[in-house]
Amino acid sequence: MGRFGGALIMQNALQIAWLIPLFPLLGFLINGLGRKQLSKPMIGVIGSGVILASFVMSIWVFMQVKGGNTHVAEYFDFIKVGTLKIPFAFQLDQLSSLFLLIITGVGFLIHVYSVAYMHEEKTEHYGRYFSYLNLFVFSMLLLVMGANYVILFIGWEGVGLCSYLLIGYWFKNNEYNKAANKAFIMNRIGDLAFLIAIFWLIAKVGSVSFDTVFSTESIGKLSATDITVITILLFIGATGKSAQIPLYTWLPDAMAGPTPVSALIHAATMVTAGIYMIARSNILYSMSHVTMNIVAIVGLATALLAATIALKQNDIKKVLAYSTVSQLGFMFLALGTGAYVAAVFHVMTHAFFKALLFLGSGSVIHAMGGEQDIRNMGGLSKKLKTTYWTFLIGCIAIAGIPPLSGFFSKDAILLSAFEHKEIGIVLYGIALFTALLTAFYMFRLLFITFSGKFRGTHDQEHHLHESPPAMTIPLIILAALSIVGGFVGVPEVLMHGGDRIGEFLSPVIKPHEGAHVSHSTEYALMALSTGLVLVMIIAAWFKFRNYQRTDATGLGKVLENKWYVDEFYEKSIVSPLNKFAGILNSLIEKYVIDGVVNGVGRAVNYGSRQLRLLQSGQVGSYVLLMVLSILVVFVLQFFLRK
Amino acid sequence: MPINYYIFLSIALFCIGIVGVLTRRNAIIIFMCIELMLNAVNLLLVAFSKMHHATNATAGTDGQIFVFFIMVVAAAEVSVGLAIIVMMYRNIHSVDVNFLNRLKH
Amino acid sequence: MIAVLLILIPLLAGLAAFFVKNERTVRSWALFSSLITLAVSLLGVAVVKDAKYLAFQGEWMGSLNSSFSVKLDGLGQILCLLNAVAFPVIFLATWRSQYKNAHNFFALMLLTQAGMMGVFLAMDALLFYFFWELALIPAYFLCSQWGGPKRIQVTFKFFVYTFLGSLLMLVGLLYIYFHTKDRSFDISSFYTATLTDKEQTWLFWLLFIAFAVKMPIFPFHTWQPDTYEQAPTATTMVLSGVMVKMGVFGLLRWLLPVLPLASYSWGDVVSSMAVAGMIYASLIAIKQDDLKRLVAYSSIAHIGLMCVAVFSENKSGMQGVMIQMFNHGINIIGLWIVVELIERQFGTRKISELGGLAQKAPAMAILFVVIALANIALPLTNAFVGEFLMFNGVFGSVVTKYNIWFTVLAGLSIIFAAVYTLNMIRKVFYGDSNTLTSAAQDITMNEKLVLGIIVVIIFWLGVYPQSLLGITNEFTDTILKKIDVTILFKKN
Amino acid sequence: MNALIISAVLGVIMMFSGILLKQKNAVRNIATAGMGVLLVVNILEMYGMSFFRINTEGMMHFDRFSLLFNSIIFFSTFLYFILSARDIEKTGSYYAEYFALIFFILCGVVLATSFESLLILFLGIEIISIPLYILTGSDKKNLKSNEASLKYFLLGAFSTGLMLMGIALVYGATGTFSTGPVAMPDGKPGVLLIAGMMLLLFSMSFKVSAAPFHFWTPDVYDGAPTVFTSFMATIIKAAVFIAFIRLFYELFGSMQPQWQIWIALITAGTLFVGNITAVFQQSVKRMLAYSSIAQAGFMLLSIFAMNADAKEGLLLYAAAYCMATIGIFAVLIKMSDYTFDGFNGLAKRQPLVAGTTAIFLLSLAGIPLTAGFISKFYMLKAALATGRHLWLVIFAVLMAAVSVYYYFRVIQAMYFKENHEPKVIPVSKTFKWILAILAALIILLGIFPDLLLNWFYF
Amino acid sequence: MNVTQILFWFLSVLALFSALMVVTSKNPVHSVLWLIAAFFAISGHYILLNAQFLAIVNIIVYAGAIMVLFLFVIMLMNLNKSTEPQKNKWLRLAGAVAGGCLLLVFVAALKDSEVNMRSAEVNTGDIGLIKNLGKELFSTYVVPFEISSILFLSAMVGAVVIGKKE
Repeated sequence: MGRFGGALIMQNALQIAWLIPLFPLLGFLINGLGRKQLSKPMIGVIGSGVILASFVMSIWVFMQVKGGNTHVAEYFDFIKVGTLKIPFAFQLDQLSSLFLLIITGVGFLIHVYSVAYMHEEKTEHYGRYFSYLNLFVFSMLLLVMGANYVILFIGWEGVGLCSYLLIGYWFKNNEYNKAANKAFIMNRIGDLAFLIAIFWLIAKVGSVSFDTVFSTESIGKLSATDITVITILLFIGATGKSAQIPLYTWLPDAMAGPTPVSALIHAATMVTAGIYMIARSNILYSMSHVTMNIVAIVGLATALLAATIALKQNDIKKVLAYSTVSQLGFMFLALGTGAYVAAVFHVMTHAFFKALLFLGSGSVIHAMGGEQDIRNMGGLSKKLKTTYWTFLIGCIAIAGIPPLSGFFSKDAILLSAFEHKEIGIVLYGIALFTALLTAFYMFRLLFITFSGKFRGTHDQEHHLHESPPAMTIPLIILAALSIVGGFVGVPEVLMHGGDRIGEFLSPVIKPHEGAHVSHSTEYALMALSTGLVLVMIIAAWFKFRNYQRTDATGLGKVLENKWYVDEFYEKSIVSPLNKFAGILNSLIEKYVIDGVVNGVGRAVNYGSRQLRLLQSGQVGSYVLLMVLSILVVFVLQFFLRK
Repeated sequence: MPINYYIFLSIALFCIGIVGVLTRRNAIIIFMCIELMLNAVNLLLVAFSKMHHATNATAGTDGQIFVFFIMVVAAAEVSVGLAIIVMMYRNIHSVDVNFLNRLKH
Repeated sequence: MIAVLLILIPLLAGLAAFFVKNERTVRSWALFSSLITLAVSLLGVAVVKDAKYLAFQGEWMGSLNSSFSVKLDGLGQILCLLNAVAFPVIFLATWRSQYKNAHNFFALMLLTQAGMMGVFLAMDALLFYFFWELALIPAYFLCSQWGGPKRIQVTFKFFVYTFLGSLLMLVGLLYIYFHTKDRSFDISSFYTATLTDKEQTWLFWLLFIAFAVKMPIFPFHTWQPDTYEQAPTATTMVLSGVMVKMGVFGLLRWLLPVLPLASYSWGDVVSSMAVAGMIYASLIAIKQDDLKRLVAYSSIAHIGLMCVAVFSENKSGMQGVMIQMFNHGINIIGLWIVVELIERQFGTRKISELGGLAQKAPAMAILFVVIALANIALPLTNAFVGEFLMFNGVFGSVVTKYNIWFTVLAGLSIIFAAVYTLNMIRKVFYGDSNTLTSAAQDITMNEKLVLGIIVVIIFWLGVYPQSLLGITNEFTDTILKKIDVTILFKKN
Repeated sequence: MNALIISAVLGVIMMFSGILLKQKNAVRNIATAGMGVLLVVNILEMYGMSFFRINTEGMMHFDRFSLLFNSIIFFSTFLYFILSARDIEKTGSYYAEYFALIFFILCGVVLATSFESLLILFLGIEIISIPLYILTGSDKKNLKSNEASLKYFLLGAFSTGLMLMGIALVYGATGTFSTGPVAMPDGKPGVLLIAGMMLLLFSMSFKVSAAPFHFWTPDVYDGAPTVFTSFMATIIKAAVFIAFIRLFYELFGSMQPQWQIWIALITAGTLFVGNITAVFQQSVKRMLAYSSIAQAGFMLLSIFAMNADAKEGLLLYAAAYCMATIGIFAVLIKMSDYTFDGFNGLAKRQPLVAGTTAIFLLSLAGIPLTAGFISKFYMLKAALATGRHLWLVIFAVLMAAVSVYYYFRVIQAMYFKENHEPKVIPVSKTFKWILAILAALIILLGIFPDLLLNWFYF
Repeated sequence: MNVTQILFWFLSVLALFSALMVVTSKNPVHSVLWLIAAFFAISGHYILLNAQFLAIVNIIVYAGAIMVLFLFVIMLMNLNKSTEPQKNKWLRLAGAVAGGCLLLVFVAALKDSEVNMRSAEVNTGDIGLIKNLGKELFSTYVVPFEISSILFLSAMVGAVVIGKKE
């Protein structure tokens, strides 16, 4: 890469964009190999420093891209077989650069946060943690920078691996390891679909590079069915990574990992990979109406299901997890209704406030000495001021109260749902309902946790304290972002030219054409949603202001047990498969396959034992047998052979 | 005499010999039956030699010479065979072949 | 000349080793000679390009028109390289494991290597058969001499099974020999043999069974798990790392080009068997409690994929098989090494009795996890490239109507692979340590070194597979030309 | 002719040496030396140096094939003497006579390999058989030996009867005893001829112990003194095979359509009986008896095939089979008990002996790099070359796989099993060396069969 | 029906009958005697076929020497009374049936053989004369004649080795 070395002086960031993933990789190597030698602060500095470095690079790149010059950099041929050529190439355009910012930016904050959050860990585990985290960022960057599906897939599985490693970070705990396995395997199911989609593309188009695939002449090679199948397969892949029905159950379990990890991987970045991938292939998707509807419906269904479950969860992180699933559902709804921009926009805002909320919960857990059950909390607002306020901002943002970020993105999604040609009103209705549920359970969480009186043990109580600045500062920054983050996508009706993000992304995402509604309707919808949300919040306030623990019953119990989906999977898929494998192992293999082989051997032995009895030792019988055989041969030869 | 008569006669003798081998247990008698078989062959050979002689004046002698050799061999065989039988008799005081069943399977 | 050296060095070294009574010396001698072999093979692969150094043809059995002709072509290069890399690694890895009368052990190991080299290099059917057996005999003795308690019966089953297969193959080869234009065993005349469709069919099965037993393909696999379980681990490494490749190799060099029509018309049947085997083996692997058996079944699954890819008969699939043969060899040897280390330390291979090794032996844990992940074809590890290409080949195959089904069903085995591999990692390395493993020691320097080498290879080939794909590119083109169905059908 | 006369003379010499010389070594050395001489003169005759000008017109015909084959036989016998001569002396007090008989048998072998008239064939077979009856019974106190000899004698005489009847019928049909191709006036053979051919086929099958005429073999081989079993199972069997192949190639060659199918069936049957029955044997000696039947089955393929390959193949096979089997028997004789367990842990006590034995067994099993493989290979090749009855080839191959089963039981015993009461086996240095040389020869022949075959043509 | 034919039939019947008696008679000595009778019958056939030499040799060698040898042995083992215990009935039956079938098959097969038109001329021709045969024997067949000496040598040695008491 000599020519890139020279590029450092030359002022074009795009030429040296390969540095962006390289920094985290270096961080991973240093922290990973030197985790025994390096001191904790050292590790922390390296871990966060490399991310900061790539964040700076990303800003630089973003500026360049904003300046209008995008770039595809090919480095070497990853795979070159016959006509199939898969280069190791990065694509730097509006979409990827935006994601770069989110990943590195939020990632940096979370790294900083982790420095304090994880400080009790033993040094080498501390190093392990940061190396994993860096590796994750590396893979995530690969994912968004990759200029073709294969590189994307590499990142795709890479992040899956890191999430596996980080969920199982406390590997002594077997439950955590199980959760980790679950996450990886469920992702694998999706990945298989993804792979098949890639093969399909190769078979039909002969290439996997984005610019080739999306070019009109290769689109021409694809029949309508091809496109539908490919897009559906890709979407299945996305459901695995972005925790949609039916593959969402791993995400709540993934909360086994350290809280910052949940914030980074299972809220802000990795789980949005699916949205990124679909947004990236928006050209294909826009061409298959069927897939679009499937995406929309699945997304909405997920949003609703997760929201309902979130209503009754008592683990602070579980609530957030389900809310994440639900929010992701919203994003897919947006994708399905063609509002790719809205989806990406929501990815961004969601990254801000969900990261904020997770980190906040982390700070709470930190203060509570590892306690996660909100029923044992309450009245924390007095002790944890910063945490409380930032958390509150997060809640408002996610609930979608103007003018916080959540409002704009969610509003865009609701609007796009409303504008859906056939079933717009239905989609909108359910989406709105879900949004209201969101508001309700978020504030339930808030009130149960922070208001009322403390319900925990005594030593927990006097041990309560605000987290160190290393943790609070990121909270504050994220809170600020959650407040202002929305202004990059103000709808046209409120401010002319306010939809900056839309314009910015327009080169990669063609603005979606829906049945544009009149401004008045738009105002009405906004007002409606905002109003109802406020109602919900108040309801929550009255219900949970000073919460007393009560056991859930009826529907509540069902919800508390997450609609028994896990149990259903266990019963319907896992255990039958296990039984089947057992049968194969203990019956088929042993008695059929092996039995046949050994049977032949035994048959030979048996034949031997019988045949030797012919050797009776009697001369008479020998002669008799000889004569008889002579007789037979003569008869055959002379009378039966012609 | 038609040659077939001789063929049938000697075949008959031959088969009687075989039957003897099959039905008797006394080693000596079995051996005698084998001798009978040989003689059947001899008779057949002589008959054939005459038959061939009829068509071709130079042919035929070889058949009778062969018979001569068969007798020679038979004599040698008998000497050895009886020696073996006697040895057997010395050891187990019987010439019954059914007692020959130490070796089997 | 290089080709001959590749056979001669291990052969002579092995024979010499019989007479070295001192254990220490014989160890180093074996390592030394295998390193030389490695150097020579690297020479043959990377440096020497002139055909006249790579090929050799000597007079032998003139009355049969069979000559001692060996050649180092693309396929040969990649497999000889694997063979040459495998043995030093194995010797290093088992440096500390004890064998009674070691000189015989190492001698036989080297002889096995020589035999396999011969198989990969032979350009003459009879010679090929010779080496095919020559590789088998020492392996037989190794397993039944130094193996586990049930070794004798198990190994004998293995031997008879493969021997029967190879005898059938011999009949097939002879029959083809009689239908070559110039009554010769030379491979070129085999490629031009004139055989009717019917003849090809049963010849195909005669040959295929031999290779299927070797690979092994479901349902001919029963010898394999038992043998791997019973054999001394060093030998298991050889068997699973290199020797099973003989089966795939046989398909590529002696089956498809010689009997293209039958390969085309029976490809579907074979592929179905292989795919069924993949799922079957993966499911059974989930149920295994013995590390060796688990790895054995996973190996069956992987080989099955190679078989399917071979019968996809297209560039991507073929290249995938080529590179995967190498990768699978490296990865599975790595797995065995760790299994060996575990067994040597704790005296058990039972997954249920182990646990929590990661705390006590982090280095081992990390290296093993990397290798295991390579085994389940995670991107940026070597196996990913191979499996990607193979799946792609199967999917894009034009010789079968069921390509999509094969891809999907075979794809299931990827998921199952994740299941059993991760479960194994979880149960062996994660969790809390028990009485047995609480006293665990981490691995020593040279073991780190060996596993390190393997890991480096894994990542190198995972990031830059072209370095291998380049070698076999030409070969695959030629073989594909030979078996191009469209041309064949034009011919008759 | 050299060989015939010299061996007859040697036989007489041995008879007298028994009376004149008192110490056994002298006798043995004379016999061995004589054997060497016999080998040399025969090889000389191959190069056209015949010492005796005797007109054997129409009776015998010493061609390359028979001479080369005789050399193989003599060579094997030579090895046999070196390896097992001492054990011959152990069987009974008439050691000189035993040697004499062996030399007479060799005369018979010469006749059987180079006959040109059915009379000579008959005499040859008889000269082979009659002394064998004696040798089988030579361990006079041993009831098994007696029984074996009597069984052999009765059944042998019976088969001689069949053979003579066959000859007579053939004579009736053709009017001559010479083994020129039979004249068939109207294209196809008459019933007389066919019947005669059949009877000859049966009697020859009996002599080479092919199923279903094999019954005598296990009992006789088992009962006879092991040292003579070795001789019978190798040299005699091979010799009779040459007689067999000559008879059917030269006399009945034109009648192949009539007999090929029967030979095929007999071959299959022999392979089946030999291999399958051998599997369950407990005594190595008896196992080897059955294995000799199995090997005969493979040799029968050469008669089935009836082409040049088959002749070459039979030469190779005879050499390979004789060497390997003589070697194994030589080791077996030294063993104190003949069961498989007797071999347990031999590799520990006698590594060299065990190693060579392993090579012999591998050769018999037909593993590549041994002569056994290449000879089996030639047989299969010959059989395939006919293009008919391919099932037979497949079947033969399957049976070869079965044979691995019982041969490897010995190897397993020697190498992988422990012996609890290790008995020392007395073997001299020279014995070991001869074994090693024998093994080396087998390997050499296995890699370069042309060394032998070129002699056939050059 | 001339005298030769009568003789032929008589001798044939005699041969067959005495052969049957050999097989069936209980007492070994009787079997021997019947066998001798059979041999005489066969010798008669030889004479009928003008094979005087063979006829004489047959009587001298077989009836004279061999059979006497048999007789001696039987006497020596004093088997003269019918000591032979009965063989398994079925086995004997099977043997008899098998032999009979063989006879049938042979006859059926050979009844229209390639030579069935031809005949063996009786009481003419001189090839059977000792002069003629002698010439042949010592000219053409001298090699086998000499070889048969080897046979006798080995038989002699064998008889000694086996027969001699130690």
